[in-house]
Amino acid sequence: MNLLWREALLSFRRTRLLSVLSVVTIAFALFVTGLFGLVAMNLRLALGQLEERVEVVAFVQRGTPSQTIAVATSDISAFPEVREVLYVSEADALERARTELVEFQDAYRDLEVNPLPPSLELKLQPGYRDARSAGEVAERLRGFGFIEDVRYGREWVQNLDRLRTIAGLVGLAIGSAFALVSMVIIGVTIRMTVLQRAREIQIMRLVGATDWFIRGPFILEGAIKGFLGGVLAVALCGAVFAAFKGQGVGLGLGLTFFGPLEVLALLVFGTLLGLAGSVVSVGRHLKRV
Amino acid sequence: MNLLWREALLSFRRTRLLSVLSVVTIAFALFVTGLFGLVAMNLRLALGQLEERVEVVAFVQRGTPSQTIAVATSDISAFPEVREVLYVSEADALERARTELVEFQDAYRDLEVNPLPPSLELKLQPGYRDARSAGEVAERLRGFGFIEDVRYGREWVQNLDRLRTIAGLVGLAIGSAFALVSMVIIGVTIRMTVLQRAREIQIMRLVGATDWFIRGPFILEGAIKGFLGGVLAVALCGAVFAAFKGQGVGLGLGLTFFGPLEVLALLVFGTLLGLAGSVVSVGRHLKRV
Amino acid sequence: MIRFTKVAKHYPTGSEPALADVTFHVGRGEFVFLTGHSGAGKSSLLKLMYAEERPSAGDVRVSGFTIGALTADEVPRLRRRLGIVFQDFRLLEDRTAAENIAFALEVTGSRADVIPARVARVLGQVGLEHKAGAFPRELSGGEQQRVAIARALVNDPPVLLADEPTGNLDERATRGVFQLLRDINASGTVVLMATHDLDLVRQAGHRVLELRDGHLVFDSAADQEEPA
Amino acid sequence: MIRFTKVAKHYPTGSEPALADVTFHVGRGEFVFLTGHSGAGKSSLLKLMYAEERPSAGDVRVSGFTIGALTADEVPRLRRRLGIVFQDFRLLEDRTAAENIAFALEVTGSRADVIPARVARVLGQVGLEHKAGAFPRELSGGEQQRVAIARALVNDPPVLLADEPTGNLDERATRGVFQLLRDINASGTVVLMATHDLDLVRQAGHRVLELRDGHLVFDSAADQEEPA
Ligand SMILES: Nc1ncnc2c1ncn2[C@@H]1O[C@H](COP(=O)(O)OP(=O)(O)OP(=O)(O)O)[C@@H](O)[C@H]1O
Ligand SMILES: Nc1ncnc2c1ncn2[C@@H]1O[C@H](COP(=O)(O)OP(=O)(O)OP(=O)(O)O)[C@@H](O)[C@H]1O
Ligand SMILES: [Mg+2]
Ligand SMILES: [Mg+2]
Repeated sequence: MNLLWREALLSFRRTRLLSVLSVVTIAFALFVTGLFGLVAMNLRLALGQLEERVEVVAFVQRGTPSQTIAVATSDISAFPEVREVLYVSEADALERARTELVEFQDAYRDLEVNPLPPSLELKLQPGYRDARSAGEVAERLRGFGFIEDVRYGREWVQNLDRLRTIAGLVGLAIGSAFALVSMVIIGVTIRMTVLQRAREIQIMRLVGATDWFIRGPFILEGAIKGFLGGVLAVALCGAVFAAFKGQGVGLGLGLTFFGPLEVLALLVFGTLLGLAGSVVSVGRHLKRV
Repeated sequence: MNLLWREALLSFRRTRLLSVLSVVTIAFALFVTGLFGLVAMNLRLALGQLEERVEVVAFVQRGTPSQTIAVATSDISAFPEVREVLYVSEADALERARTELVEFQDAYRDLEVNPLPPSLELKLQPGYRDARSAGEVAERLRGFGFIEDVRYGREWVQNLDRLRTIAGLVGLAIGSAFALVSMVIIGVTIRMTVLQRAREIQIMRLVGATDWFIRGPFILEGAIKGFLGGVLAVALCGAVFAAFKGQGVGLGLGLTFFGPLEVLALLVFGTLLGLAGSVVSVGRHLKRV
Repeated sequence: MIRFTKVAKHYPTGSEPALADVTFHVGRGEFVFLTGHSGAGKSSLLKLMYAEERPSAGDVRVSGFTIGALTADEVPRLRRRLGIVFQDFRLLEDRTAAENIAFALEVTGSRADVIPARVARVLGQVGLEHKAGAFPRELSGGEQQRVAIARALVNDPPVLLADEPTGNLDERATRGVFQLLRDINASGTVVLMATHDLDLVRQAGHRVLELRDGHLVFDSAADQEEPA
Repeated sequence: MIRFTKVAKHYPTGSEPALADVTFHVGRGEFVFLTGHSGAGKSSLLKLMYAEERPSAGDVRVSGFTIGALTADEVPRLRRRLGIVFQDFRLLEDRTAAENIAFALEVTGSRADVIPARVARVLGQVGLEHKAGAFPRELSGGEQQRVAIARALVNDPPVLLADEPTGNLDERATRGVFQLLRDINASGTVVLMATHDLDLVRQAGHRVLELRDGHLVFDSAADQEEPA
């Protein structure tokens, strides 16, 4: 065991350049993966915020007694899809239009009759924020007599659906492309280490070293390099994140970094990558030396 | 000359694995750079489209004679900052509100008085699409007697300004980071080639080869590898672009690929990278062998 | 200990066979010289014994192992029972002389505390105590050769194969190394030594095997009774 | 052609100097043996001549070049005037025997059409026509050594330095190579040959330089008049 560690560290010391290259390569691969992870994570969070805005609006007939509305509101609140129901009176609607629709501020300022109807605004539960659920809720709302019309921004909800699908697909594509590239680079690096030491390995064999004796230090070394690569990758991600965070605040984007679990995952992933790469390529190459 | 090419190709054949790694590394670096270039290019085009939407809106007093407006329109058209002036009558404004503001369709349907004022909409010339120019134009418009109010979406324009700055900064940061990483990887790869051939180089020297004789094939080989890397990078960019283009169409994004000039630039850049890398590292390392 | 039966060796790129129809037997405690012109097949014969090459035909048995049928696991076990001096030394370039020798002990799982003493002993036997810390590139040709010899000896192997172990040594060093091999042989180790030094062969009076173009053309023990 | 004046060589990691106060002169057309025990400094002396190492003190002149003051440009020019047989052969591993020899010609800018004939000639001289297409790892020790010798000869160099060129050769091949070196010497080339083969040295009757622990302890031409 002691010997194994000594040999692994010796080999580090003796092929310093290649070792550094391996660590950098693994770090680079994990860094790219990590960056994508960060983007995906923040995209997911951002989508979550967008999704929260998926709502169904039911326009209420003018003059509906407030008690009817109150009863209906509690009925609607009981729908499994619905998280929250908000009653927006005529006055509220006008007020909101004045503040939110800047371009028409002047227009609304001078009105003598309020053209805006009162409405019920429904926010949906997390699992139901899609076009189908919103449609079903709208259908049920139309059953209430005092409800004039229901809108749920069909297009908006459908766009959101599509965005989510595309983000998923693109994410998957980029993620697997980079994973593949990482694996190739790591494999090549390790194979080159083995090649560079072909003579050494040959000599070890000639003096009676078993395959596992030769393999051990390589594998341990691979794992160490993978771990170091992971550490470096986390540091790089942190640095890039910090840089972007500064910019992002100006844009009003709230960016989030990895939690300890994600960091651990990255380190474990790096170690496994180094380990797997060295096991595979040492095994494959040793047969040929 | 003949000998030079033969030696360069020989060395390719004889260190096939390392050669492939070098090409792949250069390709990867250029690919990343190329991808960033594509994103930057498309971002610039998209920003161009956004910028076109920077406009100044002047609300016209009701009842202003159409002749006054016509004269003013031609005056305003002569402003150096202004590209286009569009008169939107009361009726046009209402029509537009009905189609564009879905949520308020019902509200506008029942109106008996038109609450919307007529307006002049100005599009600005490309060089003047920023907060300062828009502000100045707005100031001048306020000088016209029949203009009630001028809006130019100060925030919108300022946001665009900021977005452009940030895109530039982020682009610069990512671009130089990747350029650096590419250079490091290429340098390390070439240095490793030299290291791997240290014994060979030593022997060549011992039988009387001059430094340039030894250097020549390395440098030629570096250039060839760089060129091949460039070709591969363009192919990879093309593949990724094709994949995204399919997705992008669904999103309504019109994505654009490199023109022949950019492709040529990428190839030349690759060749130069390979050339520079080999010249520097062969030169540096030969001193030590 | 070593038995060759109608052994042939063809290299894939070679037109002539490197060995053809070689049959001989080396028993316990023997000291055997292997001679022959350059390219006669001496190194090929030794390579078969330590399983760097496999026979193309015939049967090679070394110390109980059948080389032609050796599994991957058995190769290291065979080699740990052999001490080998390679014609081209085969020293690990990034280890010092002492580390090269120690490595042969570590590989066989020797206890770490006995290693330094044993390394020092064999370095002394080949007269290189003062070069223990030198890397191969810092050693003269003869010094490298002696490190290779020391490495082969350090395990006290039952069989010692030495391929031209004195090619880079002066007369005195040659005599020293030869005396060392004889001492080891006297303590029971089988020694097989390929050499061009015919003076040495003639003076020593040990058994001689001579190869010519891959054929065993002379065995000074041919008329002796072969042990079972 | 070659003049050493009070030359010393200290390696950075060596405790003892490899060469100390070495002074001698080799004139046109001479054939000189360099002898001495293993580690005496023979290879170091030759390395100084072809500028692989620089002298720590004293003055080394070879064929008009002053080694201690050689610029980077002059090193290849010096080496093109020398044929060198290295103790460890130094063949390019990824080139065949013929390509290794041809390379020495290409380096000096020989015309491509004369190369094959000259390569074939020297391969014939060392008896390896049939191994022209073999890679070094496919050659026996002695065959590699002869390729190294052929490479040193192919340029018809004015000075030939051979470091232990017969260490891996049998008696007949040794005599062949030695005769080759004598023929070349007869045609005007200065030959300096480091060797342990004292039989050869005694029989040949050429000038002998003997090193011991880095000191020149014997020069069979010491009492002759030294040419200016
Ligand atoms: N790997 C190989 N591939 C092809 N031919 C080989 C290989 N190894 C050896 N040979 C050839 O086999 C023959 C015998 O080689 P071997 O090394 O056994 O000779 P040797 O008796 O040890 O010679 P030397 O005294 O010169 O070392 C030689 O002609 C050699 O060229
Ligand atoms: N690069 C080096 N660094 C340190 N010491 C060295 C180096 N090269 C040679 N030496 C030492 O210098 C001394 C002379 O070495 P050299 O190679 O000249 O001997 P040699 O006469 O050629 O011996 P051999 O006959 O064994 O080849 C030896 O003790 C050797 O260990
Ligand atoms: Mg041999
Ligand atoms: Mg020497």
